Amino acid sequence: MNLHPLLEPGWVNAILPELILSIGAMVLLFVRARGLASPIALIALIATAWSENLVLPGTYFGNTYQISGLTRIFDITFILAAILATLFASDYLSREGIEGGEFYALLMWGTAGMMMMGKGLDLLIVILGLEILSICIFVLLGYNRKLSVGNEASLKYFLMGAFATGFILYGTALLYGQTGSTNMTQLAAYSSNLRGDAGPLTAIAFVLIMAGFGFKLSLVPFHPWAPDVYQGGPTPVAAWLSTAPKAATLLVLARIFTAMTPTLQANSWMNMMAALAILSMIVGNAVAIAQRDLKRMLAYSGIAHVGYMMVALMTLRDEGVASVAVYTMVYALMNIGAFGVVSMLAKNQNDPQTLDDIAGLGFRRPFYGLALTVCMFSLSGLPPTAGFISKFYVFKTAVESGHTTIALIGILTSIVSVYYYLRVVYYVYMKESPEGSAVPMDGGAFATAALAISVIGILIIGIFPTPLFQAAGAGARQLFMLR
Amino acid sequence: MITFAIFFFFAAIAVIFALVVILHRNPVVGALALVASFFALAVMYVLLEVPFLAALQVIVYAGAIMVLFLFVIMLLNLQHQPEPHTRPIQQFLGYVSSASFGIGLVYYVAKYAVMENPNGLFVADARTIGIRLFEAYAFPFEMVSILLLAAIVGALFLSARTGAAAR
Amino acid sequence: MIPTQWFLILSAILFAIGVCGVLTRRNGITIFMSIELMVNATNLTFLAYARQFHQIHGVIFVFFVMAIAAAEAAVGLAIFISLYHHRQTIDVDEANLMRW
Amino acid sequence: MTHVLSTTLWLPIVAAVILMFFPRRSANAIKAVGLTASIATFIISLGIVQQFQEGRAGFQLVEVKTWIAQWGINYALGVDGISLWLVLLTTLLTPVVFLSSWNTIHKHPKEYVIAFLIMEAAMIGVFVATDLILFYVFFELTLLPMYLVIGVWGGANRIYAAIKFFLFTIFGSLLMLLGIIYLGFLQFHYSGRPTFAITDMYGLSLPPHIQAWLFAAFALAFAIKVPLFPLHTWLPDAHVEAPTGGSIILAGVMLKMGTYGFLRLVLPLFPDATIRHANVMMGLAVIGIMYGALVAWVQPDMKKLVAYSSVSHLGFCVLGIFALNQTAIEGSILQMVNHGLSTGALFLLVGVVYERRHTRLLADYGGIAHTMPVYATLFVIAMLSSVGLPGLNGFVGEFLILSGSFKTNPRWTIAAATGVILAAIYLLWLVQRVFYGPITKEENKSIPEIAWNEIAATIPLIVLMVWIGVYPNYFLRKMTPSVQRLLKIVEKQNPDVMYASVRTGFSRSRPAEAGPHTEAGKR
Amino acid sequence: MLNNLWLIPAFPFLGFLLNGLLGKRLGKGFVTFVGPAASALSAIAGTIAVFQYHAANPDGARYVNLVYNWISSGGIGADLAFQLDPLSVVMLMVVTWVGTLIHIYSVGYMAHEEGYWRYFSYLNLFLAEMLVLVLGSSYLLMFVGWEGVGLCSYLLIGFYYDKDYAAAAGKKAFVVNRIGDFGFLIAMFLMFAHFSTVDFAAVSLAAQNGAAPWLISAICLLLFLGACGKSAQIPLYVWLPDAMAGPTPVSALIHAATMVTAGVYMVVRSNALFRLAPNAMMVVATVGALTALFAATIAIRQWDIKKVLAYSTVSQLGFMFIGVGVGAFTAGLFHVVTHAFFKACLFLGSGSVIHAMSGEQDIRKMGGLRSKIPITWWTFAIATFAIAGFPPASGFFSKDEILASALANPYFPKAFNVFIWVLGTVAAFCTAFYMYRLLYLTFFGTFRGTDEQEHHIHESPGSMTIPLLILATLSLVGGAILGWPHHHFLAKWLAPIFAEIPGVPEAQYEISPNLEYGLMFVSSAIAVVGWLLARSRYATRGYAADDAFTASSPAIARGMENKWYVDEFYNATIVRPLERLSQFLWRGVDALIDGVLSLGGYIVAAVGDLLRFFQTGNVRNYALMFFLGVIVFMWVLA
Repeated sequence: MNLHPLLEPGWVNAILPELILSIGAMVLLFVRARGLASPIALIALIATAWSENLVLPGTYFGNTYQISGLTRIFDITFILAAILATLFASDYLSREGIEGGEFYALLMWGTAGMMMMGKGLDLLIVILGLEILSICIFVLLGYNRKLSVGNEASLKYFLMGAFATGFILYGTALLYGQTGSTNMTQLAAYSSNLRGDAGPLTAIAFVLIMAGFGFKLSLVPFHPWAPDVYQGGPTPVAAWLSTAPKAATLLVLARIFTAMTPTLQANSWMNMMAALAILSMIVGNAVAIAQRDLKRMLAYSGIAHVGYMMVALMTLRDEGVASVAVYTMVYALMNIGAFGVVSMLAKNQNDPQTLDDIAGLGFRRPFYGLALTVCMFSLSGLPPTAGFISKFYVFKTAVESGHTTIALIGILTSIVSVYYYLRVVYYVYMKESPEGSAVPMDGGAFATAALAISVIGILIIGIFPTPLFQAAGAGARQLFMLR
Repeated sequence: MITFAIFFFFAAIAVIFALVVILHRNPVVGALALVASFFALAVMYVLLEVPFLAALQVIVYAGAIMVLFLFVIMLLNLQHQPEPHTRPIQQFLGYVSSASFGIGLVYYVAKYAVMENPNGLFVADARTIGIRLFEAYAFPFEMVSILLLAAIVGALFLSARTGAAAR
Repeated sequence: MIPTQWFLILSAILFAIGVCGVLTRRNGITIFMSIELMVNATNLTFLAYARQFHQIHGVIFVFFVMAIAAAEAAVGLAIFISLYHHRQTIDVDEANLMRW
Repeated sequence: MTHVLSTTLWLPIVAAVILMFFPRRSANAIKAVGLTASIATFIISLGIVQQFQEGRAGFQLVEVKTWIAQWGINYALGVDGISLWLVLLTTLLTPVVFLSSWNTIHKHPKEYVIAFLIMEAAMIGVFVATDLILFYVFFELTLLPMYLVIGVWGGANRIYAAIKFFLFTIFGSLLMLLGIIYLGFLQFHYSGRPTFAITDMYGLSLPPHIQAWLFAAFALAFAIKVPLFPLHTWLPDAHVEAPTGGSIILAGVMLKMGTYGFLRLVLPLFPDATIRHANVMMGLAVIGIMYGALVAWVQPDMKKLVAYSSVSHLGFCVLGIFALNQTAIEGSILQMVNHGLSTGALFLLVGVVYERRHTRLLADYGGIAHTMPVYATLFVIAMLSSVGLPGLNGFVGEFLILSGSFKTNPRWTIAAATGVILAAIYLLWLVQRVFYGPITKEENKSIPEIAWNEIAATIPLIVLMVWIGVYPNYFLRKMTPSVQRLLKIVEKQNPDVMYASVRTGFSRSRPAEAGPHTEAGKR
Repeated sequence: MLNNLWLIPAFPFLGFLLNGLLGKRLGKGFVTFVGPAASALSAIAGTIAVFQYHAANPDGARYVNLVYNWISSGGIGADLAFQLDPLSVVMLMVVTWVGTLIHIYSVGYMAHEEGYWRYFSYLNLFLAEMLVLVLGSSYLLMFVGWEGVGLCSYLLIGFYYDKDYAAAAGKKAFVVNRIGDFGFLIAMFLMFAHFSTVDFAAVSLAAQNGAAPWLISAICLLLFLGACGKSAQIPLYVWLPDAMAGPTPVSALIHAATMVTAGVYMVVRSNALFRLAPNAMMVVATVGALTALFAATIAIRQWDIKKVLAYSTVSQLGFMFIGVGVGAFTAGLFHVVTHAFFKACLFLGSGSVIHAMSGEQDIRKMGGLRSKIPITWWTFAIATFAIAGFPPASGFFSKDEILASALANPYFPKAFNVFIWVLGTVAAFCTAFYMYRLLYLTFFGTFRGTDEQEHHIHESPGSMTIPLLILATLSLVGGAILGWPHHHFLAKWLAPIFAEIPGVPEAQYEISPNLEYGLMFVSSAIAVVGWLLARSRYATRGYAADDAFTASSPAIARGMENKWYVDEFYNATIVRPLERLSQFLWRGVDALIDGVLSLGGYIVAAVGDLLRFFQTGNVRNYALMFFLGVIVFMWVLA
């Protein structure tokens, strides 16, 4: 690994968003006034979003850190997720009486971790970013300390996460042994030199790394933590956890796949990813039907969605990466929107938030009902929502790459998914809430604003997707040119 | 020749104490065994010509981290809690799968990771490492600072007692 | 000079033992110790390769891995303490409020 | 107006958005706005007819705006002879729905009106979209409002029906989506230019085995929507549970989206597969005709009866489409409109008594022609239109379909023609059971006569029934070039000599020196 | 007028609209005026048109008046065009004038009915549709009228819709007719498919120009299926007796004089086709003969005055089909005309009787009405005289001509001719018998009804009796005027419609005078025998003879009385099985489809429910799953 002895000029610009986030988070630690925490966090996040404009594309820190159009899109997804989570959390935390700066600080560090993880060209950076993220998640999941479910979620995620990290590390070590580097450019060079003939140790390394990242993505069979953790964790955290980290992980996978494309193609290792994708789509959608707890249901649906995204990624084409970029952003909007509505349920958070709790919501609280409906339809991939356009992109990519059968499986499973998404709409509009026992919805201005952002975002991307497509496409092509 | 003997001796120690970790029912014993195993690994590091990391292994790992473990075990009085038996199927599958995994891994490593010994001296002393760390690896190093800060904040937050009181 | 391969084999054995511990033990801290064992096995591999390649990168990687392990240990142990506060046990099999 | 199609399409949506900000209490104002908007839409849509040029085959009043440039997806609208009347049918039936449900929707009127307006726009969109993706978007967009309409304002078993409706439809349409994607890929593959414009796709000539798969995907979606025989079971449930307005739109327009899809996409895109499977499709259609009729006959529930009759009638449409000749296809298009009018009217009228008696069981009625003579008259007219009495619209459609398909496949046609007998059996049974005979139930003696708004909703339908029945050429003329072009694409056009009229005057005992079949081309 | 032939049906149609839309509001006087006036205007306009037609065109060419192109799509189309030719003229005159008489009659008969306006609007509509039927220039337009009159028949049979039987009878009529229409439709499809037209002239021309024999036979048989439905022939006759549930003038107009003869009109209209298809003609003749006899046997044992007449109508229609079936198209049409006179008269007379009897229709409750309602009696007697076939009444000429043609036609083998003739002759005998039975039971003997009925008996008003008188006159002399043998006005008039077809016998063939006079004698004799037999049995003793017959051969009596159980047979063999099939399709097949489809759903849900339990909540299980996944993939990839 050929590292520069000195930092290049312009490094401040390169890590400006991360800097703003980290510093903002540190500031938050010292904020005593509880009401101020979320506004400060929002300001910091918006500043981060703004600073994305100042970042110059290029590689930094001795070819270990790459900023491109693609990372910018993902950064925006992370920031969006963080903003939405912050907005929902603000109301959630004050309702639970646990408002505090640490929450937002961890959220922002986690976001910074994801950004660095996504930009890392060296597995070292990736793993460090991943670890920052993981630490933040461990704490955030247990943030509501009154909750035994939250504690349990935190424990489960911690044990599984550390276990998975062990695998990633060991895989990386083996890979390092094979390639003599952990840098992706080196990996790419190794891969294209090697052509088909990668030994079993490389395969093992690949499997171990994929298993570790598969854990983060909650791909079947590495998924089982997801429902428990989503259910137990504070709902805004679950919302955030279900979207942004997956996006970051997918970006890392996109990089790894791009780097290793010749090897992957020659050894048809992508069959593994195909199997994971298919399993995820089937298991996620099938089990989601059996769930009555909304968060668990969304967890399984998330498993299925990752399956769809995997379908796009396994095509090993720039279109696939672009569609994943689009999908993750859309998924962040719609999934956090859906979780957001759940987060407003003012009930004992130790109890499951079931479908019954949202019965009659559409007429009780029309906007929330409508927003949830829009999110559900977007999740099920029906036009004119963004969910449709992104799913379309994914399947289009799959078909164009000759993966018609997998696309067919994806379509069939998404038919299944329609059933449980529709069931939510059914509860929202067609089920009368039992008289007097309706769970109150406690949505403040922040949460409502967040929902509005989700809904408007879903519709705008659904109806005018071109700018996002173009940006994603350009970014993805860059990634592939750099290979 | 002596190096081979040292290797095998400490390798055996590392493995045996590792087995003690996972087999002994008392967590205190397990923790101490882990410390022993880490010491053995530190010896390995020396054999691998990275004495600096051997020192770090002893100081940070065996010294700090494992003490933290022991501290927590003591704090929670876990040494008196006998660990109940688990479901046999989990146990069985756990042993079988990890054994097969280990055998497979060893097999592949033994078969495919055949390498000639490198020539020359591997310089990985504290000075070299330090220079690289603060020049080329300055950015990851800063990332670690965030990592640790987050961990500190998180650990403080989580272990505070307020949560349990209001359960 | 001891062949790199031998270190790798040792590392593999230790890693497998660590995995075995995770899978077979109920005590959360023991599980976590097993994970530490896995991480250390990783470190051994890195160092073995680093010496093989005469690359300082592997060594520095291990350095960072140690930092990661420390951070995880801090947070992890805090979680166990919190778990103990909630349940008076750190038997992870007891933590099954959420399932199905 | 140059953007008459867009105006027609977006006006209901604009109205719906405006209505979202209305207070929920002002039910009458909301209904009034809904009605006004839908009537305005109808009037604007008359402009489409007025600007439509007869004799042109391709899309007219075309509007194209780039939508997703990189995939060649456009916001492209246009009408041709195939879609023209379906657009009008949609814009006509929506105000009819609002009128007929003026006094009957007490639960959440705001959402009701909004749902129908969005549905109207989506349905118009289906018929005017000339881009495959746009078509699909509108095709699916109709689902949500209808799902809500059935599920929220429906009958006792509405949830089951709504979910069944949705799942059936989505099953087909998602598979079609895959087909669309694949088609777009092939289009790109062959032409090197990404496009989803339907007219561009017409130029594709795909290898037969690919056609077969794509045909299966598309035909399945549309067959479910129509619905064709073994896939029809969602329809009775959906109809029975839907509120009156929902049934009208569902039967009147939504089912046509399936038959329209066959015409617009399946036939021209997959001509080989179409020709190869035409017999199967005709067979299914014929089975549907007889099956629907027979099952309708034994229904104890009025709405279910009419619902099964829809299965039967739509079977005629599909039969005509796959007969693949000018007459049958024109008849089929006309029959789509006819069915919308007559079955729409029947559902409307069934709803009238349902609102008064809250039962749809035939056994609960009897002799109400006594208490509701005007209502009975209107019902009988709608029934006769549905039965296919010459002079009313149903006959023209069925006749053209059958006489056209007879040329292609006499056997199936003869079987299908039994549907004509069966239609008389079940519909007359319905009328006899409900309207005739002595009044046996006390409640029926005081049942109030049909109200002004319901009459006003029915009258336009009846006027059109008569109009189409008496002067169908006005409607047929505008279709002809488009259907000819369609058949040319399918490459199955029989060189049909155009029918020529007889001429006024004497002819000698050896008549028809200038017989109809000698004088070609005159219309 | 000739250029506005459409006005002829338009007048009654306008009447329909006026009566239907305004009749209820504007009251009875308005309806009384509009209804008959519309009919009369139509009759007058028709007459003018006929005169103009004849003046412009003495040699009987076809005149077509195109109104507009009705349907036109691809090669298939039809015009709204009316035509006049000798055949149309005959039908036009019968329909409009008889129709007008019956309209007038109805003013009296229906005077006290609640749905007066409704009645007249239906009746006007009927007339309009009937005129479309007879004036239409193509099969399709004919079909329009065909179905239209079917509709009116349905509406008028079900006029008393609050009576279950009336509503059921209306439906039955419509459905049975639809079965026939099915044949008609298919026939038209065949024409379109092979001739590309349904214009009468063009079709017959195309048929003559070398169309395949099977095709022509098929078309003819299918058309005849339609005729069977409309004209109540075996096997589709069952609706007509039930149709008597309608008001009596309706029975007279629709179910005796005009609509039911549409089938005959159609066959005559298609004479070129039929003549090219002797097989089909044979079928027609056979069906006609069987129907004539079969219905006659049933008529013998009916107690309802209108039922007797209904079966008589079926029987007479059978005669007409014998006529057209054996190629004696003129004779068949002749019988249509005469039948229109006498059967209308009979029905109207029976209406008058029922009117007098305060609605009583059972002849067992009548008797001795001769003196109480003399005009009715006289007209009824004349009409009976005519239908029984006594010379020189109209029925004699037409029936005799039919039977003579049956025996002497050049189309079929001798044996067949004899067979048809025998059947026809027996049926003619039965006709005389049951008609006189009816006459005696009704008008002779002693009154058998209640005192109250007796008290109310009164002669009908002028509006009813005048049509009776006119029709009776026509029944008496109409035959002689129109069809005196060898000075056959009708034959001459109709000659132009029968095209000469090479190799096919002429449509108007000669019968040797000897045979003819011989047969005339036989006919007369049969009528006399029938009359005498009836007289001996019923003239004085009431219906005691029938009771005796019941006692002596109960099976036959019950069979005849119950119409040979044909309805029951149809019910058991067609209706019930079909209904059971439908139930099976609904509850069986539909449920099966739903079951299979939802099974897929259940399987998915069950799989989901099953997989759910892998989610044990135990994090170590999760780790194991994770690890097993790793091992599997390692195994596969490495």
